[in-house]
Amino acid sequence: MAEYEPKIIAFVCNWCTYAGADLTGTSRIHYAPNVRVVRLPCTGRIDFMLILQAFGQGADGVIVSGCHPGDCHYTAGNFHARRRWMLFRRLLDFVGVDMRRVTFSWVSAAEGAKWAELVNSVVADVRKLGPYEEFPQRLGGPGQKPIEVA
Amino acid sequence: MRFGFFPGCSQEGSSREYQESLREVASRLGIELAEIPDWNCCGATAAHTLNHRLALALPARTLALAEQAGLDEVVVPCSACYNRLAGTRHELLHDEALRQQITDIIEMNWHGATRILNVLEWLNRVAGELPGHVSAPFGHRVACYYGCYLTRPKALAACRRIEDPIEMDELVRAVGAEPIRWAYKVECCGAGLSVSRTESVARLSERIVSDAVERGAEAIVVACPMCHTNLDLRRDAILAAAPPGGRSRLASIPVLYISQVIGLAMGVSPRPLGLHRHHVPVRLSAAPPSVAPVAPGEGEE
Amino acid sequence: MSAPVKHADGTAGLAEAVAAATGESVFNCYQCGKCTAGCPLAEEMDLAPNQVLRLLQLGQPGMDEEVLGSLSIWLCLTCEQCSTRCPQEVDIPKITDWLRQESQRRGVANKKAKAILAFHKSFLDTIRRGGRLHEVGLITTFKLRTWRLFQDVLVAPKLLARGKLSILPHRIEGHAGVKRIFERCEAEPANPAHKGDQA
Amino acid sequence: MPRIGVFICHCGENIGATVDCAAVAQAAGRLPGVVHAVDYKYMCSDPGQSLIKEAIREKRLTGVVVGACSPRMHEPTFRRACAEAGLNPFLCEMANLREHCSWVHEKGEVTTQKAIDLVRMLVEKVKRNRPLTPIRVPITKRALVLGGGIAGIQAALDIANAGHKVVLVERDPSIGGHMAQLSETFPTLDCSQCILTPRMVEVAQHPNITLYTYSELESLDGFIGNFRATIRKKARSVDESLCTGCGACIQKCAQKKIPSEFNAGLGRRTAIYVPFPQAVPNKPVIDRARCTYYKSGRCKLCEKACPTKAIRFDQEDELVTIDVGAVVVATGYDVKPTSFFPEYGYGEYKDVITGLQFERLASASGPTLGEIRRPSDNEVPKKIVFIACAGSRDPAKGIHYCSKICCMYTAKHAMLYSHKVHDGQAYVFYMDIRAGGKMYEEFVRRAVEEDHVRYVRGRVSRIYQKDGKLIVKGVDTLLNSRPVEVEADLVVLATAMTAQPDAEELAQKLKVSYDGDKFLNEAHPKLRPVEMNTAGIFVAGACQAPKDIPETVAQASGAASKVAGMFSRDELSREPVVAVVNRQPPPVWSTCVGCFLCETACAYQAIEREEIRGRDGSLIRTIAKVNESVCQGCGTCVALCRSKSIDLQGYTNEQVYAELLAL
Ligand SMILES: Cc1cc2nc3c(=O)[nH]c(=O)nc-3n(C[C@H](O)[C@H](O)[C@H](O)COP(=O)(O)OP(=O)(O)OC[C@H]3O[C@@H](n4cnc5c(N)ncnc54)[C@H](O)[C@@H]3O)c2cc1C
Ligand SMILES: Cc1cc2nc3c(=O)[nH]c(=O)nc-3n(C[C@H](O)[C@H](O)[C@H](O)COP(=O)(O)OP(=O)(O)OC[C@H]3O[C@@H](n4cnc5c(N)ncnc54)[C@H](O)[C@@H]3O)c2cc1C
Ligand code: SF4
Ligand code: SF4
Ligand code: SF4
Ligand code: SF4
Ligand code: SF4
Ligand code: SF4
Ligand code: SF4
Ligand code: SF4
Repeated sequence: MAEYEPKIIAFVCNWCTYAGADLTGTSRIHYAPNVRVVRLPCTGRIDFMLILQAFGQGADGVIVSGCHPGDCHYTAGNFHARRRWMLFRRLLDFVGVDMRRVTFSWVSAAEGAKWAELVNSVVADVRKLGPYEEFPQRLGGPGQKPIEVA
Repeated sequence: MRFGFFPGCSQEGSSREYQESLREVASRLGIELAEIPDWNCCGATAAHTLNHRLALALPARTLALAEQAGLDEVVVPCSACYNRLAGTRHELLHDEALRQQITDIIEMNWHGATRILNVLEWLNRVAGELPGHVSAPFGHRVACYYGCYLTRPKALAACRRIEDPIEMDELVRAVGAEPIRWAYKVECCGAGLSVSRTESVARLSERIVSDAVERGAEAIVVACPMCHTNLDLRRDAILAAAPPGGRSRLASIPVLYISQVIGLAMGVSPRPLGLHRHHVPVRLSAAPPSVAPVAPGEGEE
Repeated sequence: MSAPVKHADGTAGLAEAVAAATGESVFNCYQCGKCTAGCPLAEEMDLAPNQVLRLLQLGQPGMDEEVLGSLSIWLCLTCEQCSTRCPQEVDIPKITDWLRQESQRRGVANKKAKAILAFHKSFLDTIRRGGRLHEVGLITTFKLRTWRLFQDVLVAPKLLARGKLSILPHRIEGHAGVKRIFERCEAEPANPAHKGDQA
Repeated sequence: MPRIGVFICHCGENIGATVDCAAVAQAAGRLPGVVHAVDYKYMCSDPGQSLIKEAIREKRLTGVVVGACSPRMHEPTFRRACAEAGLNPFLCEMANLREHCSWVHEKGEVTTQKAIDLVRMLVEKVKRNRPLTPIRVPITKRALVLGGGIAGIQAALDIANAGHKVVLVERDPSIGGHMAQLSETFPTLDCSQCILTPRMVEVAQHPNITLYTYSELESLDGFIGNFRATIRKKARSVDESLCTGCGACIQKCAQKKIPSEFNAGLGRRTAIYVPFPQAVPNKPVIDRARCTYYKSGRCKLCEKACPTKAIRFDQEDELVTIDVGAVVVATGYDVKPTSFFPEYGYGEYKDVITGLQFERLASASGPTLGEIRRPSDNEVPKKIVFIACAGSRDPAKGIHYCSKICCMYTAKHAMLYSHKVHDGQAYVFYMDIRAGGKMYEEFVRRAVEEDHVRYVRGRVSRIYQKDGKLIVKGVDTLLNSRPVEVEADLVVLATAMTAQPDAEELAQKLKVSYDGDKFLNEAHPKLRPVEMNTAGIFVAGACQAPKDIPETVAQASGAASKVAGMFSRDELSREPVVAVVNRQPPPVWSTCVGCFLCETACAYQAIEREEIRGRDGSLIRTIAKVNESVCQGCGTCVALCRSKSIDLQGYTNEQVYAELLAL
C-alpha cells in the first residue's frame, strides 16, 4: 500500500459544526478530502453505537463535533453530550477501540478555519497510525448489518 | 462523667489559676478530668510561624497520646491550644498524605478518634448540672470576651455566631451574671506578641478594656490564658497606652476566667480558685445586678 | 490552582510558589480591602494585608522581595479576622505563615522583626529541650537573644510573687521523642513545595 | 421498491470546475434503487426545478437527492419543488457538493469520488425516509401573566392592547410589585408611583384583562397553545363585589401594630388592610394570621364598621381553572434582609437598614412622609453611610454575582439624601461603580461632583454601635489602604437582589429551568432572551436576573410581542423533526421498557408517560410518549434509550445507519 488514504467519518451537529464547515467552503479554505460528514440535529443525538458502527464500516478515524458548551441550539443537548463523551471514552476504551482515533471537538458556525484545521490534523494523525485493520476485522469486516443494541 | 484533659503549658505556670479553678469546678460537678499522659506543648504561634510541619507534629503527638489513652473527648481550656489541637486534627483528617507524613515524624499511629472540646463547648455540655450547685449567684455585669481563637476559623466552628458569639454569655447568665452587649467580644488582644511587642498588645487590649468599662461592665470574663495575660498582667502597659484622662477608670476592672466566675457562683472561696494570683485584684461586692438581664441577640425593644 | 506566573526574567513568581505550597491563590483576591479594614495590626504594618496580596499578584521585579522583606508578615497575629470576613475566602494567615518561613529561608527577614523572631525561636528552644514550655527559660533565652534585659523584669517578680513561675523546667518523659520530632521537621527544607528559586 | 431520482448541480463553475458532475450523475445512476440521475447547470433556477418536478411525475419517484449546495441554503427550495410535484417534501434530501466538497478540495478524481460518496450516503438515507406532515397545534388565544410588578403589568397591557385576553395573577393583595415601593427612580429621578399608578389603573379597567390579586398558581398542565392553569384565589375575607373601598373597617381594626410589608417593616398596618393607598384593587383583605378574630374568636369590629356588609369571615379559598395558550412569568425578586450580615450586627442595629427601607424613608408616601429620619429615634441623620455590594459579589457568605442595580440606586440614595438633608454628609463604600447605561455614568458623577457624596473605595469590615453612633470600619484602598472610620447616624446596605424564595417551586410547577441562584432561565441568553426552554412560556423582569426598570419593561414588551406574534395565528405549525416512541401490535405494544431515561435526558420536558391498559382497564404497562408540540428534535433521548424504542423522525437510527453503511 503505497498511498494510504485514511477514511474519516465526522458526526456533526446541524447548527454549529455543519454550518462551520459550510463557512469553510464559503471562505474557500482547502482541507484534506478524506472526511465524510454525517449531519445530525445535535451532538446529543450521537450515541456510542454510531461510533462503533463507523469503525465497523471501515473508518480509520472518527470526529465528533458540535457547538461549544453553552452555545448549543438546544439548551442542554451538548451538555448531555459532553457528559456522555466522558462515558463514551470509557466504553470505547473498554471495547478496545484505539482512542487516538476518536476526536471530540467543538466547532462553531463561525469557525470555518478551525474545521479545516481539525480535519487536517485528524487526517495527519490517523495517517501516522496507519489503517485501522484490527477493528473492522473484529466486527466481521465492512458492509455488515448495523450492530444490534442490547 | 469523665473527660480527657489537656492543661497546656501556661496553666502549669503563669496561668495556673485557670487550671486550679477548672479542676475545682469539675470536681464539684462530679466530673473527672483525666490528663493526657505525658502531653507536650502544642507549639503555639511559634511553631506556626517558623515551621509548618512542626506546628502539626507537636499537637499530633499529643493527639496520638490521647488516642492511646482511650480518651474520646479532650477538654482544652486554652483557646490557643484548642486552635492548634483542633486545627491539626482537622487538617490531618482532610489530607491523607499529610497525615502519613506527620505520623511518620512522630513515630506514632493516629486515627482521629479523639474529639477536641474547647472550654465553652464543654461547660455548656455540663451546664445542665449547674443550677443545683449555684449557691451565690454572680450578680454582676460582665463583659464576656472571646478573642480570636474561640470563634475562628470557621472550619473549627467553636461558636455558632462568629461575629457575636453567645456561648459564654449563656454560661454566665446561668450563674446569675448579666452579660453586657459590647463591641469587642471577638477583637484580637494581641495574642502571642505579648512579650515581643508589648506596645502593640497594649494598644489593642486598651480598646477592649475601655469598651468594657464604658459600657458598664464590672468584670471581664475570658476563657483563654493568653487573653488573661494580655488584659490582666499587661494592665500597666494598657494604662500607659490609654489617653491620659481615662487611665484611672481602666485600672480596676478585674479579668476573671469563666471557671472562676462559675466557681464563685458555686460558693467556692477565692483562694482555691486562684483569685489571689491575678495582677488586677478581684474586689467585687456581692450586689445584685441593677438591670434585668437582656438576652444577647435580642433587639433593643 | 492558579496559572503559573513568571517574572520578566523567566523565574517563577512568589505567587506561584505560594499556590504550590499552600493551595491558596492570591489571584482570588479582588482588592476590596475588607481584610485590612478589620486587621487589628494594619496600622502598624508597612504593607497592609491586601497590599501584600497585590504585590504578589503583580509580581513585577522587586515586588516579591518587598513582600518577603516586609515587617507585616511578622506582625500578623494569625487572628484570622481577615480570612473570616474575606468575601473571596482568601486564607491570608496561611499565606503569611508560608511567607515568613520563606523569608527566613532566604535570610531576608525584616530587621525590625528581630524581637518577634527571637521570641518564637526561644519558645521553641524550651520545648525542644523539655517537651513543654518553660516560661522562665523562655524569658531568659529571649532576653539573651534580644538584649532586652530590663523589659519584663517588672513583670517577672509579679509572677513569682503570685506563685505563677516555676523556676525549674518540667521535662516530659518522651522528651527524647520530641527532640526527634524537631530534628525531622527541621531536617527537610522548611518549604518543601517551593520550586521557583530566584537568582 | 424505492424509485430514487438524483439531480447533480454544477452551480455554474462552482461545483462543475472541480467535480466531474457528469461522472457523479452516472455513478449515482448505477446505485440500487436509483431510477433517474441527471446533472444540470443551475438546479435552483426555474428550469432546474422543473427538471425535478417533471422527473417526479414521469418517473413516479419515491425519493429525491439533490447534489448541490448546502442544505442550509436550498433545502426549503427543493422541498417546496417536490411538494409542488406531489411528492412529500420530507422525501427530499440534499448532498452538499459545494461547501463541503468542490470549494474545499482540489480538482481531481479524489474530489469527484468524495462527491459520489456523499450522494450515495444520501441516496441510502432517502430510501428510508418516510413521508411526514408538519405538526399543527391549535392555540387558545388567552395569556396567563404571573406576577403583577411592572414586568407583569407591562406584559399584560401590551398583550391586551394587541387584542388578546389576559389573566393577570398577583400573589399580594395589590399589583405594583417593588416599583410601587420606590421613591424616585434613576437615572431621571422621576417619581415611581407617578409613572406606575396610571398603569395599574389601566390594568384594572382594561376590558381584555382579568385580574386575580391575592391569588397564586396552583398548577399548570398542557403544552404550548393549550395550557390549563389552576389558580388559587386566597380568601380575602371581604366580598369584593360589595366592598366600596371606603376604609371604615381599617379605621376600626383592633390590630394596629403589624409591620407593614409595603413599608419594608418601617411602618405599621392593621390586620384588615390595603397595602398602600394607591393599591389596585383598592379593597382590603384580612390577614388571618394576625387578626384577633381568627386567633381568639372575638372582635369583628371591622364587620360592625362596614357600611356595605362586605366582610366575610367564612370565605374560603377558591380554585379557578382557565385555558391559556401562553404564559408570561414575571414574578420578580427579593432582597436580603439586614439580619443576613453578621459583621454588620446580625440585623440588631435598628439604624442599619436596607436600600428598600431607604426607598420608603425617601418616599413621600412613606412612614416619614419623605423626610429622612432614622428608625431608632426619628432623628435626621447627619452622617449617613451607604455600603455597596452588601451580600453581592461575596461568594463566601452571600451570593457570587453582581446585583447590577445597586450601584445606581446607591448613587440615587446618596443624592436624594443630599437634596433633603443640606447639612448632612453621605459616604459610599464601594468596590467598583457599575453604571453602564444611558445617562448612568453621568448620574453617578453628578452625585460626586454636585452633591459631594464621598465615595470610599473599600469594603466595610465591621459595624458596631457606640454611644448612639454606628462605627463603620472600612479602608480606602486608593489611599494606601488607610483605615477609614466613620461615625454614622444611619447605615444603608445595598443588599443583594435575589430570586424569590419560592422560585424553585414555581419553576417546577411550570417545568421551566432555573440557574444555580434560582433565577429563571431564558432559552438563549442572546437570541431568545424572553422565551423559556418550555415552548409557550415566556419570562420578563427580575425573576430572570437582577435588572432595573428600563430593562424590565423592555423585556416585558418583548415577551408580550412574542405572545402576540403567536396569537396572530390560529395554529402553530412546525417541522416534524421530533422524537417518537415506537408502537407495535399487542401483545408487544412497544419495545419501550419504561425506564424513562429519555425523560431525564430531555431538556424540554417533552417526554410524557402513557399508560397502556387492557380491555378490562387494568394497567399493562407505562411507556414513554413524546409530546410532539413540545419536542424540539434534538435527539438526546434517542441516544440514551438503551432499548432503541424512541427514534427521531428525519434522523432515525435506520436512516443514519444507512448513511454509514453506504461507505
Ligand atoms: C432599593 C431598590 C431601589 C431601586 N431603584 C430603582 C430605580 O431607581 N430605577 C430602576 O430602574 N430600578 C430600580 N430598582 C429595580 C426595580 O425595583 C426592579 O427593576 C423592578 O421592580 C422589577 O420589576 P418586576 O416586575 O420584575 O419584579 P417585582 O417588582 O418584584 O414584581 C414581582 C411581582 O410578582 C409577584 N409575585 C411573586 N411571586 C409570585 C407568584 N408566585 N405568583 C404570583 N405573583 C407573584 C410579587 O408579589 C410582585 O408583585 C430598585 C430596586 C431596589 C431593591
Ligand atoms: C468590540 C466590540 C465587541 C463586542 N462584543 C460583544 C459581546 O461579546 N457580546 C455582546 O453581547 N455584545 C457585544 N458587542 C455589542 C454588539 O456588537 C451590539 O450589541 C450589537 O451588534 C447591536 O446590534 P444592532 O443591530 O443594534 O446594531 P448594529 O450591529 O450596528 O447594526 C445596525 C445595522 O443597521 C445598518 N444601518 C445603519 N444606518 C442605517 C440606515 N440609515 N439605513 C439602513 N440601514 C442602516 C448598519 O449598516 C448595520 O447593519 C460588542 C461590540 C463591540 C464594538
Ligand atoms: S478581604 Fe479578601 S478579597 Fe478583599 S482585599 Fe482582603 S484578601 Fe482580598
Ligand atoms: S490574621 Fe494577621 S493579617 Fe489577618 S487580621 Fe489577623 S493580624 Fe491581620
Ligand atoms: S442549487 Fe445551489 S449549487 Fe445549484 S446553482 Fe443553486 S445555489 Fe448553486
Ligand atoms: S376582626 Fe380582625 S380584621 Fe376585623 S377588626 Fe378585628 S382584628 Fe381587625
Ligand atoms: S368598610 Fe366595608 S366597604 Fe369599606 S373598605 Fe372595609 S370592607 Fe370595604
Ligand atoms: S451593582 Fe454595584 S453595588 Fe451592586 S453588586 Fe454590582 S458592583 Fe456591587
Ligand atoms: S429511554 Fe427508551 S425504553 Fe426508556 S422510557 Fe424512554 S423510550 Fe422507553
Ligand atoms: S428529541 Fe430532544 S426535545 Fe425531543 S423528546 Fe427527545 S430529548 Fe426531548
